[in-house]
Amino acid sequence: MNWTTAIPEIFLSVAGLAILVFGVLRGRYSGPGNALVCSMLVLASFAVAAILIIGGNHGIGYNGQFTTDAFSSYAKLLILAGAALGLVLSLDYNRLEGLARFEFPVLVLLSTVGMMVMVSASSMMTLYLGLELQSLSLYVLAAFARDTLRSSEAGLKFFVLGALASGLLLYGISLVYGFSGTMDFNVLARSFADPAGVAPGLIVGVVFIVAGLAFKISAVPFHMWTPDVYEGAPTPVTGFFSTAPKVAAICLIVRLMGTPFGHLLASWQQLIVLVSIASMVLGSLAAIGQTNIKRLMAYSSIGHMGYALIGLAVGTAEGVRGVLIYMVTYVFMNAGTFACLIAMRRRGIALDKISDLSGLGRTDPMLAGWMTVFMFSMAGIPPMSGFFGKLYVFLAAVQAGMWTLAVIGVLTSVIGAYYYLRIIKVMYFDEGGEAFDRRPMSLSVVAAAAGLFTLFFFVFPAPFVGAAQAAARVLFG
Amino acid sequence: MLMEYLPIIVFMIIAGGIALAMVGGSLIAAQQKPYAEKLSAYECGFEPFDDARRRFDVRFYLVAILFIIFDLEVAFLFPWAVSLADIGLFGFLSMLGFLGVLTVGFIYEWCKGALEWE
Amino acid sequence: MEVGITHYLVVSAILLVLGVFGIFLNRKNVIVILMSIELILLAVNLNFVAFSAALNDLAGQIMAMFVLTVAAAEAAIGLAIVVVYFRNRGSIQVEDVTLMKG
Amino acid sequence: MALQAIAFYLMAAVTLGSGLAVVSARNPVHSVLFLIAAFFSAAGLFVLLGAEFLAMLLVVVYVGAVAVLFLFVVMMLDVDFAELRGGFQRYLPVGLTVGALLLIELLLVLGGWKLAPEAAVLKLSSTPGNVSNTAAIGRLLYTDYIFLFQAAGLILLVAMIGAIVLTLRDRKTSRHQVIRVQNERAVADTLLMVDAGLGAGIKTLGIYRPLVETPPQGRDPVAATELGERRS
Repeated sequence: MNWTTAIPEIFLSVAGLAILVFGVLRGRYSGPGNALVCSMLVLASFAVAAILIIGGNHGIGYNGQFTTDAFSSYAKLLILAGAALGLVLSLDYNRLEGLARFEFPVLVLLSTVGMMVMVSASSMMTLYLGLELQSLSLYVLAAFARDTLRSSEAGLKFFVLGALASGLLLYGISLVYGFSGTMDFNVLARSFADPAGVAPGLIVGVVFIVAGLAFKISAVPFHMWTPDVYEGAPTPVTGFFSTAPKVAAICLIVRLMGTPFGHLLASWQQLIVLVSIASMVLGSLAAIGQTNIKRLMAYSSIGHMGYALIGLAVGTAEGVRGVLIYMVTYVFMNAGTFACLIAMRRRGIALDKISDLSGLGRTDPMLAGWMTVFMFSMAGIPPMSGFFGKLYVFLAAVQAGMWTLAVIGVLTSVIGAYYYLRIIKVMYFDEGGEAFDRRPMSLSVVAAAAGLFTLFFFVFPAPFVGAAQAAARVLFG
Repeated sequence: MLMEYLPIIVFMIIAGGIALAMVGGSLIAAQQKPYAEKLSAYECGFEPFDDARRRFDVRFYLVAILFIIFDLEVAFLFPWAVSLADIGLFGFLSMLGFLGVLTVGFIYEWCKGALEWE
Repeated sequence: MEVGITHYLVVSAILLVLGVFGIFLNRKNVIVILMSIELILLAVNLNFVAFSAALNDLAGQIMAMFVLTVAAAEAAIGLAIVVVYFRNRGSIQVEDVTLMKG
Repeated sequence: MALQAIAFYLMAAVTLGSGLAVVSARNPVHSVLFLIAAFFSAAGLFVLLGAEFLAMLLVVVYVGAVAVLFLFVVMMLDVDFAELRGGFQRYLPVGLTVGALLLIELLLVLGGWKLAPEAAVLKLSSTPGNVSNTAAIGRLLYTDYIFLFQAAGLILLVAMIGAIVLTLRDRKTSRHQVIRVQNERAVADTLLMVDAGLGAGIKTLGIYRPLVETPPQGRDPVAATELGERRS
């Protein structure tokens, strides 16, 4: 049964329970700062979980429902990094906005446990329960600012469409279970060995599953919720939305397409290519007319998911390696960009208009500098890490001979670069508004950390590329 | 196996039959000659001003939520109780874990004051 | 005519279409949308149990149990968000959920 | 077998009918009641399929709790029914075609269901003949699927936290009973021993023992006159 494969998840869950009880007991008798203490405890438990993951053994446990391998460890470490950065971003923002409740870090921790379960699922049941554990916590986080109308509206939209998407995903799982007789990924892979003998019902099931999961990464046919929820939710929650859950959903789709549906490549490849192209095109075109920077980040995240899906559409180990490296660069540049967005606060009021950034070059050169680094990286301009993310993905597409995909990718990233560079123009060349309020220390730390990573990725990419290579070989042989 | 459910079906049929008989009987037997006065509100002088339903407090809602969650916990106890002999200590410990998680939820709820009524 | 498994699959497919139909059609009331989601999950449960009976394999029923648990928890959270939204907004007509557009 | 076929068609008809009614009901309260009817008849279908425990679970959990919750919320948010039906007609034709298309495609696919050739061999957990459905589920759920079982527990915990975080507003007015404070109270500051002396307490009320005709001056006239009338 070897239960030791899930030690990091068990540890995090028990830590979450302990922090919840600690927070509620401490909350009754002592004053504020409770949220800060609980956040620190959650960050500490993230660190311990990361060590447990690195040290953990690989294998399949719990009767084939839970597996840990190079791929799942890589994804889990990335998820923990995204969640930790997201949590640090929320510390001061929540205090200033009066949202400093200790349930926030506990919900972030429980959604991280959900993501880790999702990523190392090797049965449809584990996949569904991990996905729901993560989604339920995110619905509550989206509506966390319960007194502001925008946040509860964002929570409502996210909930309704999320519930519909998981309904479709479930119907797909039930069809696959019905037509193949099992829910275990490896057994499914063996039963699909000869693609000819596959019942049509299975293909419909796979289509439903891809539709349900496409919603979670906000790929084009199911992206309608993203701009509204990104704009409505509190900014640190939006930052958290755009990093860790996206990594978990992409790695889940890659594992699904790799292990159980690996042999059905012909049927799902076309689907992923279409979704990827549509996401890239919409991601670059729709963002041009945006005035709200959070909506712009929503469209940019749709576009980035399109680029990441190129790697999956190729269906080779290099492709998956490209996806994983892309996700590393995506998480860090997104976390850094949101650190700068949260710093946009003038006289105690949080701002989210692009025009509010005007004249930042003069009023706050450090923040403007980091923002420029992130915008260049998002646009994919060398030597930033974003360029290498796109490079590996396009390389895989070209090697596999999918020229159209690579060319469309390059074209949309050039068009997309326009609205990133426009922000830099607004910061440096428009005459300035007054300066922002003094920046809390946590934001500078996150911006600096993410900025240094983005800037100097090219100096030493070997560990990431090597780990991604090992992870990709697990799935695509 | 389905024969065990025959009594339930019989029970439903009889209950439904009696209810229909009473309602249907009055419709068929009696003459129906409704006119405005007969249909007006009985002896209280005027029609009700607005909707009879008044909105009530959120805490009723919170109690309903917590009922669902603990109802599900009870639902998981049924098969456990029936099959405890076969699943042995391991099954017992797994249920302890489940109950432990929900007890933490209960502690959280109690200390947060969600159970206070007024 | 002997009732085979395809009958149950047909019923669950119709229920699924009704649920999806209910969500996209019903512009009026969020509560009815939540009920349509419950209908979809009921269709999925019926599907799982039908396949589990046909395959004579309990895994389907156990998955149906988990789906039921998650559906109840989801309904709880969904209605919590609707209640909070109603406190802030004053009405739950779907048309009014248009504060953020574009 | 005839009885089973009749029961199936009856319950399937009720389920689909009430499902349609839930979607198209004019008044949300009616749609909640139709939802309950749908759950009941679906539970009947589950019994026909042999999943008795799930049927019971559906009735207890869904009809007992979820439908009640929907009723609570529908009651709580007073909804004016007049303009509820506006959007329905406009989208009906489009919706019907999309729905019909999806349905036909699904039926085509589902019609072709046949037992996957090797499904028999890879049965994870076949249903043992002699044991009741509940016991059979019980044997599997807590040992073979323990990880999922604990994950379901965590999901319930998140639902609890979410509901409380979103809806609980700590009203200053509610008097919390802090048992710790009650237990720590010292006897001294609860019990005040006062020896008031014989009849001293009554004097403050203006009643004098032994009875005197004219009460000493400088006292509250109202109390005295009250007593005066009663006696005379």
